[in-house]
Amino acid sequence: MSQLVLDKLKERFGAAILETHSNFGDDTAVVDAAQWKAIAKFLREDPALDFDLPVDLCGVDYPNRLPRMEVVMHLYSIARHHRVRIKARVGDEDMDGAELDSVVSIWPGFNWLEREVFDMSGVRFRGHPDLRRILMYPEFEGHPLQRTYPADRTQPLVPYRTEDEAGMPLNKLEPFGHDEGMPFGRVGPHPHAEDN
Amino acid sequence: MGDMSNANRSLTIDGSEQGFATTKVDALLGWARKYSLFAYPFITACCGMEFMALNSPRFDLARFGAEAPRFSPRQSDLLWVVGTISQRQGPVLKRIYEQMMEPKWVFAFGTCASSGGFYDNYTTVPGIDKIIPVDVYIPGCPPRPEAVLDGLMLLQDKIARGERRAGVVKPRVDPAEHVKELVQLRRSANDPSELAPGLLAGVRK
Amino acid sequence: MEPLDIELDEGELELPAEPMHLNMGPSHPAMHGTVRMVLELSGETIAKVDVQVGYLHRGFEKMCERGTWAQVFPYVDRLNYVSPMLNNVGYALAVEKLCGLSVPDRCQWYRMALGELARISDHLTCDGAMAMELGAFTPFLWFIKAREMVWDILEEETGARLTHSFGRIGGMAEPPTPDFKKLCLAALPEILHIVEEGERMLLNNRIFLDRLENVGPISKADAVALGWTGPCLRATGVSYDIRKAHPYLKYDEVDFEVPVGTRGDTLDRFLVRLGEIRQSKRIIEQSLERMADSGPVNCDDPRVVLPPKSEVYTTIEATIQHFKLIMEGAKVPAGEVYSYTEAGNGELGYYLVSDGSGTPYRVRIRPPCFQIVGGVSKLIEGRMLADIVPTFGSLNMIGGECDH
Amino acid sequence: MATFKLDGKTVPFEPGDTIIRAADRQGLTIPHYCWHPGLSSPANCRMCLVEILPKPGQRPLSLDILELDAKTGEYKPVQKPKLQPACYMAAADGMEVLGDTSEHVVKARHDVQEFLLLNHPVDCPICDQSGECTLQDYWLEYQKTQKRMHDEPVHKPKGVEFGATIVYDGERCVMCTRCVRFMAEVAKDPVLDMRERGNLNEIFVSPGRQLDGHYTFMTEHVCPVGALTTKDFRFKARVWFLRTAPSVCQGCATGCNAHLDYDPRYNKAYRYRPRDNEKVNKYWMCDEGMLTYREAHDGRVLEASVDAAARTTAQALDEVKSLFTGVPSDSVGVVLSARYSLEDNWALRELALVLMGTKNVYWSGRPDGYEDDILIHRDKNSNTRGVKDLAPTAKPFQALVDDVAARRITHVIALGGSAPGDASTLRAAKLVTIAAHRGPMTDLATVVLPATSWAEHSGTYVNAKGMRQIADKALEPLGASKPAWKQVADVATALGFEPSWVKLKHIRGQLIGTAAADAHATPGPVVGNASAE
Repeated sequence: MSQLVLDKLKERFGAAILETHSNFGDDTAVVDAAQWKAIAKFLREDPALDFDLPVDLCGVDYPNRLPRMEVVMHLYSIARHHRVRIKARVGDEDMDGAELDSVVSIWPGFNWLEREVFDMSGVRFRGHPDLRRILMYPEFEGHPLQRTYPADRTQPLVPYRTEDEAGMPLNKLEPFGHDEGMPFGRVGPHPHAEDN
Repeated sequence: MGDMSNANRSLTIDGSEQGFATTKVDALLGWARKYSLFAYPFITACCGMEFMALNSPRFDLARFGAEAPRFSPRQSDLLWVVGTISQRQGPVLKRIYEQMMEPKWVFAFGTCASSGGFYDNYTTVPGIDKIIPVDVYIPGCPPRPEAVLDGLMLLQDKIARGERRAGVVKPRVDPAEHVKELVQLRRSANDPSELAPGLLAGVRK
Repeated sequence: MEPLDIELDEGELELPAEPMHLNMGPSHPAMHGTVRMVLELSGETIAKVDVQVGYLHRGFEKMCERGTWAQVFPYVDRLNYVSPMLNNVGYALAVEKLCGLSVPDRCQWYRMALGELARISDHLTCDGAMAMELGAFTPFLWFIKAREMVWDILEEETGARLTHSFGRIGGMAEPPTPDFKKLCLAALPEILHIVEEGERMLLNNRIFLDRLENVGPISKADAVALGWTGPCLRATGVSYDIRKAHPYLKYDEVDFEVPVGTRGDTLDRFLVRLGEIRQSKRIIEQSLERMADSGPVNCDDPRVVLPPKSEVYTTIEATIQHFKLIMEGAKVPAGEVYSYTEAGNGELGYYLVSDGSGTPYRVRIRPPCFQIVGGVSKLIEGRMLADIVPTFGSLNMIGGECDH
Repeated sequence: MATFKLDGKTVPFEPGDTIIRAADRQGLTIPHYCWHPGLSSPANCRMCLVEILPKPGQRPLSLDILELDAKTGEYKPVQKPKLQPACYMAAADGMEVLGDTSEHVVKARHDVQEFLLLNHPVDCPICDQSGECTLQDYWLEYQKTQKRMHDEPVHKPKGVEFGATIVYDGERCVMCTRCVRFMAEVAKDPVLDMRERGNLNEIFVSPGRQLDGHYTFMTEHVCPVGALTTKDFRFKARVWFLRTAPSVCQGCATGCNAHLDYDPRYNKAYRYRPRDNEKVNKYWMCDEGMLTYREAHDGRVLEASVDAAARTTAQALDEVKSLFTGVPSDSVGVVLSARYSLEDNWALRELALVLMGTKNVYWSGRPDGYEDDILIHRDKNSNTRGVKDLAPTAKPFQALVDDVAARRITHVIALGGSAPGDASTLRAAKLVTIAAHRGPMTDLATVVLPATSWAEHSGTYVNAKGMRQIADKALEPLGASKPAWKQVADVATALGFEPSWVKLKHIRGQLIGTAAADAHATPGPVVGNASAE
């Protein structure tokens, strides 16, 4: 709705604002990951912007882009009725260097959301009070929302019963086979990348 | 076994005709047990909404003597597993089941509890029977309360007969029973030999 | 008889006690089966609490990446399973925003009516369950009875009691049934009657009030900073309701108020929900009035809307259309969008990323109660153990939504 | 270079180019049924009509037509520009062409599409083409409207057998005549033609003839709809469940590029499709080649065996060890195979020359066979050139037979089951064969180790023109089979050597720089995991 936000950001941070667009009326700014916290602080404290409601934080994974992981923050100002979407891109193909400054000190509401992004997408937040897994259990390895994590790789905490123990068949027919349920509209990268 | 043809039967006490004392006692026990099921509702997800409805006046679980919830596993003998069980929830479920006293029965309430449903992914246990034994599976996402009551009656029947093999709640009317009519409707053919083999296979003798 | 009222100074009762660790949940009647609280108590006072969620994480966002756009509907149903219709509508609006579609008026009114019905059932469940957790079982049964009435209507419309999967991209699965209006108009007064009964019963009950008043209060500023939305935020006095602030569908054409609280304590949250039930009734009545009895419900765009089944079986054009939509899925133009609606618990946001194919590249849901539960520790630290139950109950934490 | 404008985009073209070809080269597709880059343009589907703006000062080329006025219900004369088929119209410098941006073109495409579907049967659910059918795609792109003619469609012959391989369905046919032109222009055997006219148009085979020869599958391949289907693929699989790996045909030394379509759920290959490659096979493949996908499953060696008795691979390797202990290296013969990838042969050569230090390297393969001047090569081995580059000193198979007969060679390690000539003499030697397919060499072998076929691991093949081409991995290894280079490594370890290669990339690293490694001549994907389409 308001080009104002983007303009103010550009005039204040200049080169740190890598790109902007307002498709579908969502003002979006892709910012330099190093400036993440500074920009957040500015958005919160500038009286004309006054983004007081921490709406959402999530990671979007683009395995064949560099940097790979896109962290998306949505903010809203209850007083000013405007929204903004801030994005920062971090991490190489192995998610090395996927780090951002935590903004919990600015919006306590991001506490759990940062934990979730860490848990699901594997982005680490510097200075977060306690950066633990939140949705998955501590024993879980990997980050499920990275596109390279297979959707059906389970890591059970309790050993499954065997069919002999149960004395009955336990294996269900999978609702989805390997590729079933995936519409062929997208012919994915075909499952076997060059082995070894 | 465990399909509705059994559950439909009027609840006679097995063994009472044969006149053996032991069977009589067992039958008596079963008869006593099946009307005083103390439930432990292990409610996690959507199905919990239907579980509420189940306790509400309209469907009134109390008619079956199974309404009293006990939130201590040690006091309960019927474990309702209502909703999706995530891998994280798994150990909790197992622990609770182990804490329950014999005799104990387990309901898999809804598709997620029975098979994992359409959550075929990294975090969902594909059916609680991967972790604990199940007595009655109730399909449905969530199952209608009527189906659950069917399941409850099926369980009561199983208890009365001392039957421990797992049972599944099936539709009262098995479509397979009607294949013949359907096909005849479609082809006006009276002799089953004309039916496709697949359909014939479905027809129960 | 006179209520027993002894003036006691907390200090006198407070006995020196070793800190004691208590684990509440995940399988605890008041924890909705999906939350675990690791409490550190000194006496009965909560010194520290670690709230752990994720016991109902079902991989919603991952599953969305393997079906078509339309195949997401059944999953959103099961996010906030107390008011699935609101999720359906929210998701449909999000995808339509991305496609640049707008649905016919009739559909918009229909969506509003169904959505508000869902909201009523949501609030009935929350308040009823909360009362039950405090030991008041009767109002719970009454509220559930009222909810059954709502569900009867929804079942009549959608065929399902709870998980409807009724929304579609560019419309609804079916047009309203002929006597939809009649059903609603007949049921709503009944429901309100029950609500009032329950209300009278609870709000004149000294014990109930004592358990709610000034329990788990939170200030405006804190609530906002924690990212709270919906009834819980409004209970603090911030009148932020997306239906008013950023009207979608036809909410700008109906008149209704946004009930707000003053102290932001548990009682206020309880009352705000009851207030919203009344407002929903008004909205439904107006929508029914404005909703045409005939006319198209789905927008007329062959790229997203399925053809009538009869055509599919008889004409090649419809067969092709059906085939394309089912097997490949409706192609959604590449781009990203954040769409937000007012769900039972507050701002329900969908952040969609499309790569132009028939499959979502990323579906991110912004579940309102995730952040609300994130604030629980702030509410209950330093309070009595028994306060957890009403406080937590009044937040209407829904596992499927909170844990994705 | 001369250019014209298509919808405002500048398109360069070479003299003689048609509009559609020039645009196609630029990646701008103009919808079409009958045009095919490898065939002539009959301009009979009318789908590629475009509007060409008159040069400044010139009078527009337009037609007088009657248009129904919806309001008055009367026809009124209007003018509309005369549209031109882009597949026939030669591009001219500075030409202004309108496609999607011209309302007339849009309407024309819509109407053409509607006409094509007028009598089309409701076959998608049972049609093998659905999912890759141009009619389906174009309906959604250019028509988007429901049927207006609710009348009995014209019925035409269905399920007509054109020959041993192809079945024709007249009702699905859009009369693009691609098949007719293919047989006439590429296969040089004009056996197909069109008869009747208008609605009753149908494709038929010349009386007294059948659709036969070596290129019948291509008629199905060029068919944009489901009119022609091959008996081989008919009703076997649904294309949306298939995944595709870029592969190289193993039928002969031409090394045609192909897509190998397989179903990951059943780990089964279903068909080949030609992969366009201007330098090798253009757009075509031969019937024999199209059917070689079957070799991924037929006649396979799936478990290790000792003296024709099944063993585990470990047992078989022990047997190898005991066979070769104390055998002087110069009495050991090593047989490379022209049917296996460079990597496999490199590994075996490494074992022979470097580890064992024997000079007795031979090469085998399949005997020569039929050839023509279109695609089919006399040499029926996919990698002869590669093996010769890899081991120029390798002696022909006959030499091995002689050496064994003369007792100069007592022990043989062979790659591949096939032999170019009579191999019975090898019975005299202790033969260890690493093979994916059964053949004389496996029948005679003391120890057989299962190898994966080309479809189960990524491998490099050098065709007769000396181009390195990579066939990518599609299937998971069947049975107990392993890539041959792995088996060779295991054999080497069993014999007490330390193989220098553990991963495929080690071998690939070695291959660069050998005579066979002119990576630039490599068309198609150089990287193994390049996904198709």
